[in-house]
Amino acid sequence: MTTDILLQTLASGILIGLIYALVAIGLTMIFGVMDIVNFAHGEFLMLGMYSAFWMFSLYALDPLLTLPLTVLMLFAFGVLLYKLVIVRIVNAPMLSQIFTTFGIMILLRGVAQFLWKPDFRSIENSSVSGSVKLVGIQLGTPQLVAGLGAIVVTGLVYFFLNRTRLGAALEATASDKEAARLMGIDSHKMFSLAWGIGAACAGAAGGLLATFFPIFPDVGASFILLAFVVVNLGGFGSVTGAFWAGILVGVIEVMGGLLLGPQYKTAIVLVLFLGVLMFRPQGLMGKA
Amino acid sequence: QQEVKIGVLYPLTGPGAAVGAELRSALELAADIINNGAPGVPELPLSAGKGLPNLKGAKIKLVFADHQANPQTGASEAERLITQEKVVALVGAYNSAVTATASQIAERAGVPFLNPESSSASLTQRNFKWFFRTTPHDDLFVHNAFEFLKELEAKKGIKPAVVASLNENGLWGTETTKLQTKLAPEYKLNIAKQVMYPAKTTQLTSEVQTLKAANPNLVLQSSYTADAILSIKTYKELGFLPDMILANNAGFTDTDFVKTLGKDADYVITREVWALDLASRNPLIKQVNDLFNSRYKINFTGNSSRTFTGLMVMADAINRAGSTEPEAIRQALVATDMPGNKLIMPWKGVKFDATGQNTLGQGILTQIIDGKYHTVWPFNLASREVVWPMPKWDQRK
Amino acid sequence: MKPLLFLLPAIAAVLVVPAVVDASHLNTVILVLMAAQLGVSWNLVGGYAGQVSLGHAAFYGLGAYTSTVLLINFGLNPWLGVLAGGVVAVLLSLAFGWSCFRLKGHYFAMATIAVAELVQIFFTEWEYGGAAVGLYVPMDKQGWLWMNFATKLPYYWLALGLLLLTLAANWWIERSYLGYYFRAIKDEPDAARSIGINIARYKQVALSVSAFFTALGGSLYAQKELYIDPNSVLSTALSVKMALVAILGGVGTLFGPVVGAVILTSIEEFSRILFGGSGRGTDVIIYASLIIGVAVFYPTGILGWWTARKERRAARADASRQMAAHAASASKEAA
Amino acid sequence: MMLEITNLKVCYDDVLAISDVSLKVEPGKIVAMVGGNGNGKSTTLRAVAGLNAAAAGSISFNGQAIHRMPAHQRVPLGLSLVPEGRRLFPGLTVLRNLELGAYTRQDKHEVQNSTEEMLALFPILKERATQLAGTMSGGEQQMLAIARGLMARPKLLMLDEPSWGIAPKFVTKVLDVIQQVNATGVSILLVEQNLQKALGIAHYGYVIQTGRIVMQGTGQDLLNDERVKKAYLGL
Amino acid sequence: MSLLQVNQVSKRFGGLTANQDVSFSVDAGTVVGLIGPNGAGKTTMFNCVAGYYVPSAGSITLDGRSIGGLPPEACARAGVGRTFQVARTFTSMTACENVMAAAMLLQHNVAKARKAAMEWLAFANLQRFADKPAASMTISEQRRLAVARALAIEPKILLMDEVMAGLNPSEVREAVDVVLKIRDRGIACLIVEHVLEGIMPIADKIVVLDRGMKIAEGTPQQVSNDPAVLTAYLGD
Ligand SMILES: Nc1ncnc2c1ncn2[C@@H]1O[C@H](COP(=O)(O)OP(=O)(O)OP(=O)(O)O)[C@@H](O)[C@H]1O
Ligand SMILES: Nc1ncnc2c1ncn2[C@@H]1O[C@H](COP(=O)(O)OP(=O)(O)OP(=O)(O)O)[C@@H](O)[C@H]1O
Ligand SMILES: CC(C)C[C@H](N)C(=O)O
Ligand SMILES: [Mg+2]
Ligand SMILES: [Mg+2]
Repeated sequence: MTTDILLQTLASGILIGLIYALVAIGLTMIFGVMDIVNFAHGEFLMLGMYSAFWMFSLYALDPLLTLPLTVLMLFAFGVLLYKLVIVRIVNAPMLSQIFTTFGIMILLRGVAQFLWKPDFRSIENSSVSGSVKLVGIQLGTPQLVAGLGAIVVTGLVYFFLNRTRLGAALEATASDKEAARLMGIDSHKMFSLAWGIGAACAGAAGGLLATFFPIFPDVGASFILLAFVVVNLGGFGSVTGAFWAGILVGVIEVMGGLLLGPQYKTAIVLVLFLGVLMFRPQGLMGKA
Repeated sequence: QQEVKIGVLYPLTGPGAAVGAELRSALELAADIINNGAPGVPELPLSAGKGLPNLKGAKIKLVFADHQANPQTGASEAERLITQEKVVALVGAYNSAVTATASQIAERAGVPFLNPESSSASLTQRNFKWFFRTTPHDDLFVHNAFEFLKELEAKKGIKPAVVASLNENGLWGTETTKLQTKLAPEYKLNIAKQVMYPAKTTQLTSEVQTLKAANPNLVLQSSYTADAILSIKTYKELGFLPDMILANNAGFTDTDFVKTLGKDADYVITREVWALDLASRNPLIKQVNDLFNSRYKINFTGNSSRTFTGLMVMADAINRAGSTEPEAIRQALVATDMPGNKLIMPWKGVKFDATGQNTLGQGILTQIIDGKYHTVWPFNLASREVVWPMPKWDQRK
Repeated sequence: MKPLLFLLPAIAAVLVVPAVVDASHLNTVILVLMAAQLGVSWNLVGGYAGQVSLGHAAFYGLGAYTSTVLLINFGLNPWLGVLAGGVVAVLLSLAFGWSCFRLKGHYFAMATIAVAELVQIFFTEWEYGGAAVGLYVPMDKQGWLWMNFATKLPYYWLALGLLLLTLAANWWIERSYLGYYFRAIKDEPDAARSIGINIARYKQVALSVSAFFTALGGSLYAQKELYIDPNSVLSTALSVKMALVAILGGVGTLFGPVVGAVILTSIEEFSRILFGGSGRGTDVIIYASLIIGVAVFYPTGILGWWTARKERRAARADASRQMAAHAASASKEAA
Repeated sequence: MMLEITNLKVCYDDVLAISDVSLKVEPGKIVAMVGGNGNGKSTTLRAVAGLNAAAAGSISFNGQAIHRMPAHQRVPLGLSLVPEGRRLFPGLTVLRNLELGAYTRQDKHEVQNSTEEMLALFPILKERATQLAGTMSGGEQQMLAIARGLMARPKLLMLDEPSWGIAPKFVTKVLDVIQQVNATGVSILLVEQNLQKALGIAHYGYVIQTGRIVMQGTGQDLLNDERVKKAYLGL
Repeated sequence: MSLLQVNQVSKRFGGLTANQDVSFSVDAGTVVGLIGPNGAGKTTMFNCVAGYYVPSAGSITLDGRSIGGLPPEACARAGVGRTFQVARTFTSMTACENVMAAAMLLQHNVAKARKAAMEWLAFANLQRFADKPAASMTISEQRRLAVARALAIEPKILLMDEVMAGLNPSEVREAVDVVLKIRDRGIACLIVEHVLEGIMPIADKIVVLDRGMKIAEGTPQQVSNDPAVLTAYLGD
């Protein structure tokens, strides 16, 4: 095994890790604010991918161009989903919340198949195809762009949460929604915001992913386990945690697969994950 | 007028739904041809449109069931089709794991089960009395691939020095890997690296890098659709390409494969059981495909053509049985001897051995050129010469 | 008197069902019984002890694999194989508990998914256990001795017996000190420790018993469907389903999972049977909409909702009685 | 009238918590509400703040009926509740907690000054400005809760047992603070168990029993009332 | 030899020292008050004794047996009962079941545990709640329930953290009576309390903490006249 290959693999790992991070940030956001694990998060990603796909195939609009639109649409979708369904289970036991989002996951897959057929789609020859060579490392342009996009979105979310008044209100609602109401914070607004942003992040990931990953109704299933691992590893509710954990998982998966055999790559990630929790039960950056 | 109910089990939702939808179309076409006839396919058995003549023109009625690629669901649905829908026979179920459980129900109930497209070799090693399979299984397919390499060497002097494999790690990929390991020495092939990966993966970087490190001339590959597409994209991204990719059907023959990858799909050789260009030898192929295409705007694939054939064989047997009695149908199936020219497959025919396996089936190899599948092996059926090696990524226009 | 009122019709139904339904409906009933048994098993640790496991498929699969591997490779009688499966699952549950019990809430739930996925990966790669290709349970030896039948009826009795056994175990545990300990751990773990409850130990007890019974369910599956592979007996979807059954009926109640199994299986079967053939995913849409509906409108499960309703009525009556009494005494004071 | 509650009735699910409460707070006054455990004091305050819905009766604030208004809209009107059990944001720092207290305020530039004021009023908070609220001791947390309530610049400040869990030295301090706040024109509705101290500083007081007001009068009157002495002071 | 012996115990959280070299003892059958300003480290000390924190330094013995660093359940078995600042009732159970769960430490038999539980409920004057859901009780009732629950493990020493907070003077009196009844059963009490009316009259000894350190120890009389205690805690 040459250093060449190792470096190349490392770079690919970081890029895919950034995508994991982006998917996970939306998930951790919803969790952090509402204590709800959104099993349908992979399906948000799927919707983001389809949004990019349809705008591309119907109007020949480039996925990168339509990314803001995809993000907006998913934001609206998240808010809508909150207002229609989630609002009713805000105070329900954790188990029935799991149950609900699990149902939404199945529902969205069904709806996607119903509307768009179970076919595998993809976007070819968007503005970001091909690959570039950087200091001897060859990287797919779509992956590179997606990685950069992930960094930008993470930065925006981080800024929003930590530097804005709304972000503070979101955190307050997250920690005690009744007390937040006493501060004059409309908790329902915060919850819809969390779902909106959460879905928007998944949408962004979907839009970016659509440039190089096949699009089909069940595509969320491929990402959800890793997204859970990332959220958990980073610490439920921690955006920065999800960011670093995403990269870590990407790198471990790819390097582990290379060094120990690809059939074990998921196992390696899972073992690492359980190992970390053994020493830090609250995840890398979670609150105790 | 009488109706003959046949239960069909396919994955209509969930991960296998894309294939399921195609198979469903193929079955509908087959039933429609039998029931209502179709112009221009006189050679096709039962195509006169009179239903099943020996059963007073009884029509075929298909009862669809969705097994969701879940073996337990498959078994339950088989049970239901038999007891409630009172189907006289079952056809299905694509996924080998589901075929395994569903056929077991049929076996216990004493209802014929015809499997047109599951490729797990073990299915016909169970000594079942009521189970029949028209498609060749993985054992033969692996043989075919190696046979091809042997003949290629004899004919053109091409011999891949280093061979590697990239197989998904589910039932099918695992079985294929095992067979490859077993058969390679017989063909004096040395498989330098065997890579297996989870089909639901999000990236194939480590897999491709592993392959790259082994630097093979030939990659034997078994992938489903999403991962097949992802693998080619990753090859290209990481600048990897062996002299040849010898793929094993499934993802590589999915309609979406070429559609998605366009030119990047070119030059891949894949194992198939059907190709449109075989029409020059068997006019039936084009005739029936035209019907299919005019209806569903897609061509047959190896999967849908096999399913089509499966139903035709079943219908033929019921007709010959002249009865809907299970035992009569079973005996008719056992007695099946359909010549190749009555099929839309490049097979010598359909004839079952004691285990229920069709002994006259055969695989072919096709190469994708300009987005079309061209038969390149067996050499006597080939419509084109093999292009070997594939041009490197940067040498393609 | 009152329990008898429920018990008699139940016994009657149980005896009558196999006589009046056809094989396919009987099969559906068996699926209900099997799902109920899993829900009841899961409930022990997920409901009573409040440790939400989403990795129970690992125990199920281990049960299925143990009895099958022993049968195929050593010709071991499945009745013994089933027990062996239970024991192996208990062993796994020790590792499970060891690695996950220090985690709380969602962390625990996610970690159980991870452990179960690891078990699935192991079985996917494990040559001796058939790897991804799976294992066929031989059909040659049939009858009660070999727990293998050509007809559905014996499976009905098996599934029913197993469910009753599991219910009986739960019933006993619920009423013993273990039941109190489990609930204490679920409600307030810190307070539970303050009264001398070793929460790690008792969580483990709950998990191990639960694992044992789950494994029995897995072995039954293998004997019934005669083919197992990692996908069908070890998938996370299966783990989630076990939890769903319990949640739908009402967690932490003896019969909740039974109710849940009836409802979930009915929804599943009917939506698929009625709409599955269409091939457009309609069945999935209907199935999902229904379970979302139940989750949203009956967040504590059907049985939970029912008992809460009863309790609320009682409390209301109680409160108004108290208020009236207070009012009376107050007016007396004023006078 | 600053606050006027008329015939208020509140239920938890279906269980009646208070059946008939009427009380008034005049502008600039300290009004105390006392009563035994579980008699409905907290419930009354929560209903005024909007955390519990009124099943019957009305609540008006500065002449405006507010009992149908969501809780978060009542805050900008000038209504602030320091709840029972403090209810801080444990994962946020002391400063962030204070900032959130001023969430609805429009005069953003003034918020910084208010924060300084609070840190001056409660020196212990100044020492711990960047500590997470959840890791402070009980009493420290109570200080923060009061300070956070004041950050909204309320017209009416409701305090639910502010001396709960506070060292004696600070109890006096807290009551002083309450009086100081009141002196700046803020009306106070105070729920306390520490009867003597509460009624001692109150202009007017109410006694609540099993969900209804059973007695009212000036603080001194109530303290001197025989029934109060007997039932609540154990004299 | 005292029942509970705390020797030079320190507890640090990161950089913060919550307890520093604290030593004191509690004799069998006595009531000892632990007081001090907010943040003095009382709850922390409490948690060290009850096994919820592992002391950073020092030793704790009960009846001559070292319990420092043992987990809570082991401390409970060794004879340390405790209550919490917030009640932490088992909300899915009735009042009686709450106490039964504790009584089961001594015997696993359900019927016997119920009998014992009813006795403890009567002791805490809560019989009428026996079959009511504990969740429906008020905060102060729940706190009383927590005392009954802690007693049901028949501890040698009972640790109570601010059980009298939020009680009005006459309720404080009732609570004091309960403490005396507990003491009369031979159970030592270590009480953290700010409500001085509830502790000063009955304590055999008062230990005063300030900023993690012990600043005074003695009879209630002695400490309330101690100038250090006056400035740090009582105020003037
Ligand atoms: N969340 C709740 N659910 C059900 N009932 C409740 C709830 N909170 C309070 N109650 C009931 O409402 C009544 C009034 O309670 P409230 O808390 O208002 O009393 P309080 O006077 O503030 O008592 P305390 O002095 O203990 O704080 C009590 O009977 C109590 O049991
Ligand atoms: N888990 C923890 N992490 C960090 N600091 C802590 C932790 N627990 C307590 N502290 C700090 O230790 C000090 C002592 O806290 P402790 O709760 O023991 O005080 P206390 O005497 O019980 O006060 P109060 O009377 O207000 O309850 C406080 O400054 C507190 O902030
Ligand atoms: C993996 C399966 C889809 C393979 C298919 N049954 C075939 O024979 O090619
Ligand atoms: Mg109160
Ligand atoms: Mg304290």
